[in-house]
Amino acid sequence: MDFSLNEEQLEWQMKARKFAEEEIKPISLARDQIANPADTIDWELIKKGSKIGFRTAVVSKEQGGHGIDYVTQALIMAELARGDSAMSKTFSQCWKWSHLIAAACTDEQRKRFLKPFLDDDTFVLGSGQTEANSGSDNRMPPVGDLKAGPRLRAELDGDFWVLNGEKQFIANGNIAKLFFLTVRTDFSVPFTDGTTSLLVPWDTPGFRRGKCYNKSGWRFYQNGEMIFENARVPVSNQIGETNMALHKGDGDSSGDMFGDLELAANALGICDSACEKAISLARNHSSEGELLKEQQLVRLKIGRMSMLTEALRSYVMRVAWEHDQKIHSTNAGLVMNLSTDTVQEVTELCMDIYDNVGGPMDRGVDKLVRDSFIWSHLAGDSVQRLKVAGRIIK
Amino acid sequence: MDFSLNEEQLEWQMKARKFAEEEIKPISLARDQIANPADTIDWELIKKGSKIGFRTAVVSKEQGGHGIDYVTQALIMAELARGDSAMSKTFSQCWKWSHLIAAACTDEQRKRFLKPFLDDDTFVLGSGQTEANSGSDNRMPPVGDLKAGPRLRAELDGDFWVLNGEKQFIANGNIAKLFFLTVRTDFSVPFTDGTTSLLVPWDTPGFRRGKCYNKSGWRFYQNGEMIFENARVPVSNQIGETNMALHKGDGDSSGDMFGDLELAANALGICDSACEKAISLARNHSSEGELLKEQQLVRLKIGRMSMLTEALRSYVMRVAWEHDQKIHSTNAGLVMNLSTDTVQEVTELCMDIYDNVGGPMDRGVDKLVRDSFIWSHLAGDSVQRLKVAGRIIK
Amino acid sequence: MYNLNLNEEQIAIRDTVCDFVKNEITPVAVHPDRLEPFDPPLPSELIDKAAELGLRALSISEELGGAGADILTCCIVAEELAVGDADVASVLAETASLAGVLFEKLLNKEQRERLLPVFLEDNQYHIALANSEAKSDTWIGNNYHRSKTTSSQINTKAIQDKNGNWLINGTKTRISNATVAKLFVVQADTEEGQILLLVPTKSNGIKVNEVDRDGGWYIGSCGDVTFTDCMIPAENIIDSNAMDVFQNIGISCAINVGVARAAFETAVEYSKIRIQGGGPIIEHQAIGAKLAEVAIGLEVARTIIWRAAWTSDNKTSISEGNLTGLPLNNIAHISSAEMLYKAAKDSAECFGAMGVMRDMPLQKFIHQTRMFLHRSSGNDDSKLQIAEAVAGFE
Amino acid sequence: MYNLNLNEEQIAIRDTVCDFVKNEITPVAVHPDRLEPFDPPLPSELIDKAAELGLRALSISEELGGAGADILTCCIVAEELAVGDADVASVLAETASLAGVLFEKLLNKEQRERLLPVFLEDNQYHIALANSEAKSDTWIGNNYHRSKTTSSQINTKAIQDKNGNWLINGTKTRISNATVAKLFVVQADTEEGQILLLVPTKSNGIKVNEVDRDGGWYIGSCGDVTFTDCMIPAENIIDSNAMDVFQNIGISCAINVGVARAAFETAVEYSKIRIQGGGPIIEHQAIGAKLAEVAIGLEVARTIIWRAAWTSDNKTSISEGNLTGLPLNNIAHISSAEMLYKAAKDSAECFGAMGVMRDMPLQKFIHQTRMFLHRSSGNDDSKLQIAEAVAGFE
Repeated sequence: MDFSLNEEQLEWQMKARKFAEEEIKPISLARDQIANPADTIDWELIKKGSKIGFRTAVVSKEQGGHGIDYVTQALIMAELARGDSAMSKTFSQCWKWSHLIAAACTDEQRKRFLKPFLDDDTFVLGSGQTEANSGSDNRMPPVGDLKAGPRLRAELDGDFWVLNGEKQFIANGNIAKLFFLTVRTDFSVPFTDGTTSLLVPWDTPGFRRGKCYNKSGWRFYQNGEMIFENARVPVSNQIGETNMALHKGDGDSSGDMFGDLELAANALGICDSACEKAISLARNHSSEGELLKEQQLVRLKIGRMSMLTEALRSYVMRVAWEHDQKIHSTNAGLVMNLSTDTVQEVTELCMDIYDNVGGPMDRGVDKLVRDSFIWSHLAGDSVQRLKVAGRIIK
Repeated sequence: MDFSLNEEQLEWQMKARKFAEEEIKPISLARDQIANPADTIDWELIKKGSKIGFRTAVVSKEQGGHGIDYVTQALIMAELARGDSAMSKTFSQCWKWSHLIAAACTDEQRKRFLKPFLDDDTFVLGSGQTEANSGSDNRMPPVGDLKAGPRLRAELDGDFWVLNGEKQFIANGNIAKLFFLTVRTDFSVPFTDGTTSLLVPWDTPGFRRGKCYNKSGWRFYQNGEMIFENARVPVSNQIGETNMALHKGDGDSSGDMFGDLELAANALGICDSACEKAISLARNHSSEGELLKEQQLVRLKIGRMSMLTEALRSYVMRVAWEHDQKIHSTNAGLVMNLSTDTVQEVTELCMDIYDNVGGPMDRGVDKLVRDSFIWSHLAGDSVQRLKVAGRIIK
Repeated sequence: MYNLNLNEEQIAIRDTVCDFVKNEITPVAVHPDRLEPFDPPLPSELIDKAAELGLRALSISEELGGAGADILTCCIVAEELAVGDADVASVLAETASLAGVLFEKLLNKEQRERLLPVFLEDNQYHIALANSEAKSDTWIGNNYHRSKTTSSQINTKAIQDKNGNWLINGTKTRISNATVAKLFVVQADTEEGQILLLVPTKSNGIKVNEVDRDGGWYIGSCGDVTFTDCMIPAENIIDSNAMDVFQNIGISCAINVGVARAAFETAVEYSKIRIQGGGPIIEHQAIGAKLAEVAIGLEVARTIIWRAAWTSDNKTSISEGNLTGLPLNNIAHISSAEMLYKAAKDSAECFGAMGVMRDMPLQKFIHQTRMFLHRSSGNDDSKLQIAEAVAGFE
Repeated sequence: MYNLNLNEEQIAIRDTVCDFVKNEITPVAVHPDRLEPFDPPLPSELIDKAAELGLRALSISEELGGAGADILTCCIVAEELAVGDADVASVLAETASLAGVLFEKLLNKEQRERLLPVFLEDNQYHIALANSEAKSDTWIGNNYHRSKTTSSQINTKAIQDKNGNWLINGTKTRISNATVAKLFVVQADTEEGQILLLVPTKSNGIKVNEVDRDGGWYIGSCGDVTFTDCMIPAENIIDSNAMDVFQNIGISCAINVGVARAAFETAVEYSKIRIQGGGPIIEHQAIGAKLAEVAIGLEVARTIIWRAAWTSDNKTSISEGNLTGLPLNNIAHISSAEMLYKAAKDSAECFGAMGVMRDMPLQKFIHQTRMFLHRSSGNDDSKLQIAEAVAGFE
């Protein structure tokens, strides 16, 4: 048992903390308040973060990245999210697919796609999975139903896949330069046996970006529509075998499993920020000559916020370590579920404490609560919980 | 970051698991259901556990014990509690004071008291602190109030302290052979400056055991009354300086801090038992031809139970590691608070799942819930939470 | 016209019962001698005394010699009685609500003239409804939103002999009031369908086994009733088989409010005299807020229960357009059961260690509200019933 | 006599408003164009249309030309309106409840004859109560269970000149209806104590600043009102200074029920058409149980709010012995605010990603119920008021 961090981990943590403090926090609220959702991104911030290495952090050292382990990834995500959850997610969204490049791409593909990614500080990655009736918004597909699953059609035409259809709610959809796209390549079988993965650059002919979704929280982190009209993607951009995209083993720590840890670590950062804000208010705000912290109800809330946050931190770090050890368990899913409950309760308690100020709610606190609600859908709805429970109980 | 256990830790864990499975579980419910609270103890079990080393586990190897670290202690407590929470506590109650012997006693005292403790498999330890208006039941003494604090009076008579008064709710009070007793040695100053610690053997003249309290849960673990009428305790049994018993630093990991970890680790064992019971029922009990596990509401509850349990485990292990590193933080207090919420929610969810059987509630599940309610008072009431929060916010 | 004033009779009967409880019941019910044993017998003398007040014949109309109470009034009485002793409240509420339905609606003239005088005269004359059998197949569970099987199988059989007498064979389980009843209303299966029979307890061929009072998980009286060639004259058949007129969920909810109120009142009283931190604990924000939450829970629970009771008394009101059509009894049960269990737990927490002692009333209150929360198939089943109503599923 | 039937007028007005909402309000209110912008203007045309139905003069007696509605009826109307649009409901409820008190109780004959015809004639004539100032010192906070300072300082001053005119100076903050009012009821301090003045909006020396509609944390209309040498004739003084007759907590709670109901109704509708796992999600136990919990929350909240409203309408009922004497408005506010926020969140969860999109109504419902939960000093203050009532502290 050892909860300490090694030097490299500590170094990255401090870099992220400094960046969050000096670069993210000062602009966080202003970006959140921009009315047009397509205008919230700040490329200067992305560039600065990229130069420090956050964008490319998980690409292996041999391949030109930094090769940080999962523990370090969790630390960085939490620290950046402490400054702004959506900004942290914009960086870590690139990691998700860096994992996939490392795990599933051929050498030739790696060469072709990694170099531009590494060289361009504004090169962010995305993944096209969700459709109107499929994807992260439709997580409980009936096995064997031919009508279920992705409907974005890909047909072979010589050396090209020809794509027609749409994707929805795609993270970084509006700004990414390369997408990992899930397409339907066989409609005669259930989608589990008829789906293929493709690497799709943003300048693919026949592809265009659609609208940018206007979310109530996580406004910096853009979700967009993707439209394909006879878009032509070379077969050499295909990942893995045809029709086999969903046959990847449950077992590896990349891709989806990273996604669970990612949300939990990000939530931890929001919790840290909420605790920080609440404690600072309790120590400094006085009501009729007495500091808030003298009130038992305020204290009990701060105790509870800290307790929930530290429990989440303990569990997040354990799961990160498990990933590094390639230990496969239900813990990643469980900690993701837990992060939903924790981040929402902790930010709402923070709001409770800010009630003592009166007047309109502090905008920063309001933002924390809005950002946290995103977890309901991404990490803690009943389907997300049933999935994990199913693995426990089987 | 390393969540793995070393060989010695694993070995103790397995020993405890085996003992819980083979010796504790078979008798747990029967002991719980004995009507007379003074008859619940099973000396054969204590002897068997003692021979394996559970009773004396934390006494250092040089002094004749096993010198296990805090991580191992947490593991053993949780495993034993998985069999029966109160039985686990009866063993670990001895550790609490082994810590104190190691930390605060003189060499002479250690020699005098450790040997009988090590030699006698039925030698368990207790601590006399609580009184009608002082102690664990009165955790928020007003600073400076002369009437607050212990009222058990000790007056010097030559080489003896002469004791008059009573103690209440004393753990192992009915069965322990040696007590760490807190007595008032100066009534002219606030109790924080007028309290002294004494080692009091059970056969001290003038001391007698009073009634054994009849609790709704934790029935194996006995709490008793202690009555002192001109009881004579040699000055050589005094621990530390006169009037200075409550001046011990906040900082060391022994005594009270162990108590926080102890309750959290014990709760973890109850949670494990509840999860085990619920999962087993869901897998095996069918209602009109379908297993309970097919029901979404049952699954969601089992997911939640597992999630809360694993979060608690992660935090418990982190705190145990911190103790081994002599890192002092508010985590021990927080994990104790958390264990209250967790153990109560998890056991109540287990009861929810057992509702599906109909008829009277399963007695084993009822016991888990009753045992868990003890935490409200010991680990999670508002005073316990305010104390920890106070340290965070100061 | 919307009006929440009770009428004079309701207020008078409430005040009478309240005084009776204070003077006669509470002193006996909370005596340590009564609290401490595992299975204290039913307090028959208190039940008799309460019956002398007319509470047994409460719901029989004044013309027939009763008090003419509606369900709302029965709830008021049940709550007040349960503040004193839930067992007493439960036995009387069961007899009172059955007697009203029976003598007012179900019996024919001959039966009424034969049985009513005896019932009114004998204050130890209680009634039991013998309907439930070992396995309830009315739970929803897996059948949520699936077509319902309507056949509820009854294994207790009645066969008519050549003289017209009925011969009953079978076992009814967990029948309320079984051990105190002088008359059973027995639901039995015949070749022509289900019937209800009036079966005096003194008939040959009846055997009542009291369900274990400790661990039997019930309030009041509960027994299994076995009929072996039990012969009943033809005139004891009830003309109607209207099982659905027996509806007293509201009353059992009211008993639960009474129990939680007893816990709350005890806690308030104690919090005014218990000193911590230099003042009565009720002056601490933390305790004050906790007691406020309990008070809120009690008020809200009573309000919804009374609404459900009034709606049972006035079944046409739904069509009058002021109610939603959802099953209010279920809503009252679910919401009150959760609130009141929490109320009892929170009240007990104010007591510290005294909250878990068997010779103190708090542990009893917790246990009883826990049984209420986990009675029959628990809250999930009630929730699914509401869910089907929300979905308009039939 | 206890009776929960609404009378015919109440049912008629409810049905009228319900139809109006369905036909006129909802189509405008949930249009993406209206939902998406950060600060859509107040929907004045809808407010005017609703006023034409008589909802503005609701609480004025029929003799004086209104609908003679009591607080309960105002709650019913407010809930129905809020199902369509909370802003509309809020503006009208504010005017209606102020108008009733003003014209029925506070104005003298001359004032009534002067103002009432104008008010009744002009459907855009709204009223605002200008009482609150920057710092509210009515919160309990640290002063829980300490002797209260009764002096509530008002910084808005009124001085009478030699002609008898009043000269008002000062600023009122966060005044509901400020931006739509044609008449302010202003609380001001004079040398002889506090007075209430009728101040037409068109008077010189009034400046109204609308509080930022995005982030201003309010529903309806809200503004700061500054008076600079604002001169008001002597006859505009109100004879009584009875601030406590202005009491509409119940009505604002009812608005919250309406918002949560809108969320619930939307969720039920969506759950019937959204397919997951091969069937509409309402057929999943998990979603069904969630919607049932929301339905329960709505029913319970409405029940307790109506009770509080009725009690405000019938203030003598406490002495009649059927109520507990605790502040029911607080109880209704606390319990409904928590239930309804949860109801909105749970409803939104059924929508997946659509629950966070700004052009969809769910995020608005969550935001509005969140504002309700965190308005003014939040729930803790209300709880402490109840706590003082429980303790009998004055």
